[in-house]
Amino acid sequence: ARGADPIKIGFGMALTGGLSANGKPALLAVQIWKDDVNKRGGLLGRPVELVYYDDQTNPATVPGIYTKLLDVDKVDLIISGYGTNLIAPLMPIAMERKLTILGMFGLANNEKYRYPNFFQIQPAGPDPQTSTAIGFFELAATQTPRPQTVAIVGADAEYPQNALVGARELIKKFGFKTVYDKTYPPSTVDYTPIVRAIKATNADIVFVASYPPDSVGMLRAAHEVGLQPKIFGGGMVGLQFTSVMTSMGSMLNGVVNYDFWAPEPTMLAFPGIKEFLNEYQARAAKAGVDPLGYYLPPYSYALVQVLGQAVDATKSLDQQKLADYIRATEFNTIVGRVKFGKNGEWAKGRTLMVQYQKVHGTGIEQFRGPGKKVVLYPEELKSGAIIYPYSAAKN
Amino acid sequence: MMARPARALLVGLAVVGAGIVVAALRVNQYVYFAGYVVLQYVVIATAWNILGGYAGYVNFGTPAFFALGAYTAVFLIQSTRAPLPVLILAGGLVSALLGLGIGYLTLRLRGVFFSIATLALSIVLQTMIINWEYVGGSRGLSVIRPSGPPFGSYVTFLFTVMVLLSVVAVTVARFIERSWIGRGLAALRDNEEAAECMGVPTLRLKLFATTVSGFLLGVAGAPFPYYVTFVEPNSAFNLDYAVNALAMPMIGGTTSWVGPVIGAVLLGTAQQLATVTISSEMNLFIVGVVLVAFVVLAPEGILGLVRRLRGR
Amino acid sequence: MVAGLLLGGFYAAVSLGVSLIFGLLDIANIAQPAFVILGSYAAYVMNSSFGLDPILTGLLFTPVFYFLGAVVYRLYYGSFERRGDESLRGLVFFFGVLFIIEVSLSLKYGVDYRLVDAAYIGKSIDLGGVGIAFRLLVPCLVGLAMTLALHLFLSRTFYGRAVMAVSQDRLALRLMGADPVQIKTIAFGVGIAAASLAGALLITIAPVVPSTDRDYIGRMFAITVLGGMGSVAGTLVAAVILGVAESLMATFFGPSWSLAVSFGILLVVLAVRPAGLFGR
Amino acid sequence: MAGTLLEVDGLTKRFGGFTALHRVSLSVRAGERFGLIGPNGSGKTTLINCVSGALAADGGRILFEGRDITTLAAHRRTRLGIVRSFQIPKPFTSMTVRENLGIPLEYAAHARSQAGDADAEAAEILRTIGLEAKAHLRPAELTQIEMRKLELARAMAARPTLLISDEAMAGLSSVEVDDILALLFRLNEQGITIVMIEHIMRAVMRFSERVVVLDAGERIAEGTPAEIVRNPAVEKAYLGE
Amino acid sequence: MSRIVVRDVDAGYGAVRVLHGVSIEIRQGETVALLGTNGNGKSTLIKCIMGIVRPAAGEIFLDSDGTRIDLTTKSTEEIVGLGIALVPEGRRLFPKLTVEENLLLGAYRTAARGDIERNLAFGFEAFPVLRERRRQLAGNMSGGEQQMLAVARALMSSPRILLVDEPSVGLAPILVSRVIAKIKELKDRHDLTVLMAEQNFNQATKIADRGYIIVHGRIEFEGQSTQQLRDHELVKKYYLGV
Ligand SMILES: Nc1ncnc2c1ncn2[C@@H]1O[C@H](COP(=O)(O)OP(=O)(O)OP(=O)(O)O)[C@@H](O)[C@H]1O
Ligand SMILES: Nc1ncnc2c1ncn2[C@@H]1O[C@H](COP(=O)(O)OP(=O)(O)OP(=O)(O)O)[C@@H](O)[C@H]1O
Ligand SMILES: [Mg+2]
Ligand SMILES: [Mg+2]
Repeated sequence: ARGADPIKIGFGMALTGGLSANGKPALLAVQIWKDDVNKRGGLLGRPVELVYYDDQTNPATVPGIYTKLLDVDKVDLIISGYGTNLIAPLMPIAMERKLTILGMFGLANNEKYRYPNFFQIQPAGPDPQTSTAIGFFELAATQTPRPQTVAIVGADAEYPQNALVGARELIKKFGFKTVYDKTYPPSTVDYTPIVRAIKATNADIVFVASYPPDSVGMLRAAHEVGLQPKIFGGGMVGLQFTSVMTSMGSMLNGVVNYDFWAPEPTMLAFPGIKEFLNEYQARAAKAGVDPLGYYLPPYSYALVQVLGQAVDATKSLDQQKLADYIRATEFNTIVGRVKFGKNGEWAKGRTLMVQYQKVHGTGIEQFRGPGKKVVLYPEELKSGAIIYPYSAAKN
Repeated sequence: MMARPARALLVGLAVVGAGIVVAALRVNQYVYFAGYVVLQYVVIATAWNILGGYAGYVNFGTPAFFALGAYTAVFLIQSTRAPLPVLILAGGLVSALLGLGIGYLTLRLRGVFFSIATLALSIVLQTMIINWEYVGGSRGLSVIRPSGPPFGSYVTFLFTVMVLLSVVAVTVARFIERSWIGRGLAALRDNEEAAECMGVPTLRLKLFATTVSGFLLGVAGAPFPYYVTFVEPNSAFNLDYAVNALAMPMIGGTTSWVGPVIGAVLLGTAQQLATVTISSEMNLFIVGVVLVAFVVLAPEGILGLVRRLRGR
Repeated sequence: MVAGLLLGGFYAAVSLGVSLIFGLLDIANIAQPAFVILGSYAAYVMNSSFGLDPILTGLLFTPVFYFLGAVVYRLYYGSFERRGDESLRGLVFFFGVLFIIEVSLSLKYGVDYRLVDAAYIGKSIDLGGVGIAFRLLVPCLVGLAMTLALHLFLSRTFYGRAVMAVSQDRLALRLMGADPVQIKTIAFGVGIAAASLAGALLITIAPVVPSTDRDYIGRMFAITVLGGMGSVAGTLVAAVILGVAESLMATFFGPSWSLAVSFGILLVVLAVRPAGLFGR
Repeated sequence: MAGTLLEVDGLTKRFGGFTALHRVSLSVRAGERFGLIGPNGSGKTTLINCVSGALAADGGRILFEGRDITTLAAHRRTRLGIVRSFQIPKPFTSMTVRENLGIPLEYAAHARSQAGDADAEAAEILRTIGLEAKAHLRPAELTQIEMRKLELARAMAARPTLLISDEAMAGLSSVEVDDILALLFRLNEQGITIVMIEHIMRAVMRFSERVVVLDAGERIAEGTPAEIVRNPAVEKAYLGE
Repeated sequence: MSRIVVRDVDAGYGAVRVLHGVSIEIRQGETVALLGTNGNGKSTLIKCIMGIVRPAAGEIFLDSDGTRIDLTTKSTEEIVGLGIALVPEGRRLFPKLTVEENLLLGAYRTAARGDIERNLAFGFEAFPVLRERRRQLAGNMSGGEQQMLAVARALMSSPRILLVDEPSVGLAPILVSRVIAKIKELKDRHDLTVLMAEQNFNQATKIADRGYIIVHGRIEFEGQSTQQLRDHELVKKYYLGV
């Protein structure tokens, strides 16, 4: 009878509030994994069960949710909710109880704690802060004529601020000259004044770290104001979303932006990814989430894949054993080979830099296949060449 | 007559004692986490009601006071690692100062104008915090708890502290309500001009109410950094504090100190339960429905309802 | 500067409903932004399924929203006003409504960012060196038209005057031969109908999710109060002041402080003129 | 009973461009029964608003018991003993009639002299004014006239030295006017100085020892009631016929 | 011809009964005075006619050229629509609207909208201060000025029947006679029917044709002429100070 008891995995997830657009697809991905695992007989011969609550994108709910999961629901394993801010309050709880935590898209969460049993699925690498921007500036630095001046701008929020810190570091490293460096409140409505101010600086490089509404606002404003830098984009969250892509359409052309996944041949080579996407796309409409699921969901799936593989391999639910195994092993997941290093980050960073090319109109079909989001960086996943300068790709 | 304050003191001590006993029971840790949040709302609702219920000045800026308490604590933790009692006192005092500030606003602003001004204040303050890197700016800041709480786990300790703070808040509110101050506030709530002409020092009473209310809101916020261990502006300035600070006394009843307590316990518990039992966005939906249902069905608050039922 | 004016026109459109319902009827409808977002989703649905122009949709949906508003008001009336305790409890009621709308939207349409497409989006005209985006120009013009229409309605029609009076003395209004409940229903309906258009404008300017409403609560009420409760002209002026302030801050100083500056202006104005710019 | 209790010196008050009071001076002697009359809108209420501190004057001085109170807060003036009733009643709506009296008793009367049992005192005042049957009602349940009485009762509860009654008798029938007059006479005998604003000439004539007439914000006459009614300017501006 | 008939009306507030079996009648073109010291139920009776207070028993109807319109089932606004206007006790102005806006609202009734010019001119002529202060907020007017506005506003609705609850409260003597004279003027010019509750007996009887005395919610006396009223002991006692 004991063997049939389910293994419970507990987490809080942003189903409402600011990050719910990411939290809900992440939940679906985890659910797909659960179904996959259970179809294959579960873990350790026991079925897997998910216990999760809505954290409302509010860190203040996290301590309550996780103590409930641990003390009342008595879950066996925990993973984090989506995003840095929701992982941070989980850290001390996990540390106090010596749990293994798998973090879903956190940035540098473990820098302060240096907790050895924390692992994080965002492919940021050992230097999380520069991870978003590194590809962007490396690409910029290798173009001819080499751009000189740079404008950076971002929202007053957790992720954009971190990205800007990284960008500043990289600007110094590559020897560019900063001509504009400002932030704006996330609830800004009209971005044309900002874009106009940037245009006035005539910067060669425009690096934007923004959340979805501002990404759209910046991009539209850039078109309306006629912003023509040599390279534009960088850390714009939201352009990866299908709903945004299908409404921005050809306005996207030429933008060089970070990404995690694109339907390019180099990415589709990983085992299991196609099956996952098929399943995801079949269930997306009902779950009310992004219909394609190209950006984050594969990683959420990979996160639990890591956990599952660790359980299977150690044949145990012992937190320390699991952590030791995860730390030592290279995993084969639907997003490729994953090996964790310092502070539980990926041993080697792998944030993509993609460029939108040849987008015509707003149809969704064109985004399903390759060629629209060409991977430029890193080298080993490269699927095409950059169109430079920005204006050359615009139409 | 003299026995009254003594009895109140006794009741207060009993509650604190009970809190300590609960803390010592080492039941399920979750109880303390949830209990902390509910108690935190008891303090917030009680504090809000001193200004909003007794004096009739509706403060939409509750998040500002709460967050100011929290960020004062963050600042002190960052700079001096001051002990918790100091944090609480400092958080309270800084918020009290802000309260005094908005007290002067009441000199000219009444009704909705006052409410919107407090809302504005909250936004201005949030912007300042967002741009202040030392306390984490917009990125937020992880706060590491001091090791070795005086007893139990750190959370049972925080829980006990909150029990104490609730008792203090409620005692203060009760004292105000029953004293000449409360009667003066009620008079100025009804008609400020007439109150002034009847000898009520309206400005002084309002300043008193805003300051005390601010102090208690700050006090509620001060332990928050140690509770979540991660403070960032969006959650510290969360709109929920404004909504709850208002809704809880409304649901309980605004004219008596019991009202906010009942409201906070009911709504606070309901929210906590909804968060950890309903695993979807439905919990917000249900909170919405509960709010609507409560105010529609019990228009004078639970107290009013009880009074009405008893009357019959 | 020009951008600020355009933004101001849009803000005016968004705030008119609040100005009417909160400013004149004295109903603390904190859910107004949620109705605006509802308008945005109506525009989105019509746009993505039938390719209908968002603003046209906004216009077409005004009767639907009017009706919705009338229903909500009747509920509010039945539960609060008739018993004579309104404002505060009503506030809690509308907070509830806000949550319900928000969650219903996210259940139905998910939490993805939604945008619309229209011929004028992404285009701009050049006026003496400054490019003016149609995306902003059109909402601004519509906002101005709405302001004017509402102003005429209030100052020139008997219904309008009754709307201005209804929150001051209900019995007296009945003695004038007007039914306060009917007047309020009409005005509330008009206010919500305005939200339909405002929502359409909003989604042409920026993408929306169900929780976008929270960003606008502060602004909408600040504008209404800054302009002076219930003054339509004041609402427009206040909206433009806020729009210009935000834009100027964004262009010349650092956008980071723009919101704080706007609300700082509000505080200063209130300190000098406690009833707002055009308050009575 | 000599000596000036209240002295208003060159008082000016403007609302926007409209001058409601223009350099008005008058003085009220201790223990006097003083009448203030004038056409509607002549500035009577404005004047006592300035005296009681509800409005800040734009010019001039106000002295009470020889002390300059021009900038004193309203509640302080009440505590000094200047108490007014409102022409348009402003009761504390959430309190019963009895509780309404509690506020001035606590804040004004007892702030000065510790003595006194508030309950007995309130009951006494209500009996005097004829509201004892309504002691436990809320103001919303009173008629306009009863609310006016409540105004007066509340003012009495503040134990004034100077009582300013702003049209306390408007709308009362003659018997009732007589009742209130008798009450005011009694208060006056107890040493309270009374300023009465009233349009009911019969009451003004009977009550006042001295009358000042305002018209369009200026003082146009002063004298005994008998002198006043014979004054042609007053007749033209105020009395008619 | 039209008349208002009140028959055997009981009314009150909650559990408190204020009127007991009150019957009165106001016929076309008449001016009827309603006398009684305060708290006796004058205003309550008037509120019953206007549909503001619902009688617990009895009937109130408007008999208009033989058709009988039951007023107890009509809402206040419908009653106003029939051409009955009230100058309420306590003025009840819209304090945040200007004098002019208050007056225009008085003409809300459809039938009155055509007469705005004429009625406005009449009001301004009767009370010149209203013209001067057209743009001032009603709430900032002096007590007496507000009373004038209340009277003028009621007249804006071109009523056929005017109910006046103590119109002279707070008016300077010179204006009391003015108000009374103006009501008389309207009555003469437009055949206005008036029911007036008024404490100033001497002024009231200047225009009243006859009157009722109400004591403790009961009609104690019905005087068919002002002389009859003047001679009644109650009037002597309460109003004439005898
Ligand atoms: N806040 C205000 N704004 C503009 N005008 C005002 C204001 N308050 C009063 N007034 C005007 O000042 C004048 C004097 O008003 P006040 O109330 O003092 O008159 P009053 O002598 O008391 O008249 P009444 O006998 O009718 O009560 C009036 O014409 C009035 O309209
Ligand atoms: N809203 C109310 N609720 C309860 N009782 C009321 C209400 N209004 C009036 N009353 C009571 O009804 C009685 C009669 O009031 P009414 O206003 O009809 O008298 P009135 O003859 O008009 O007197 P006045 O001369 O004071 O205007 C009074 O005793 C009063 O207390
Ligand atoms: Mg006056
Ligand atoms: Mg009456």
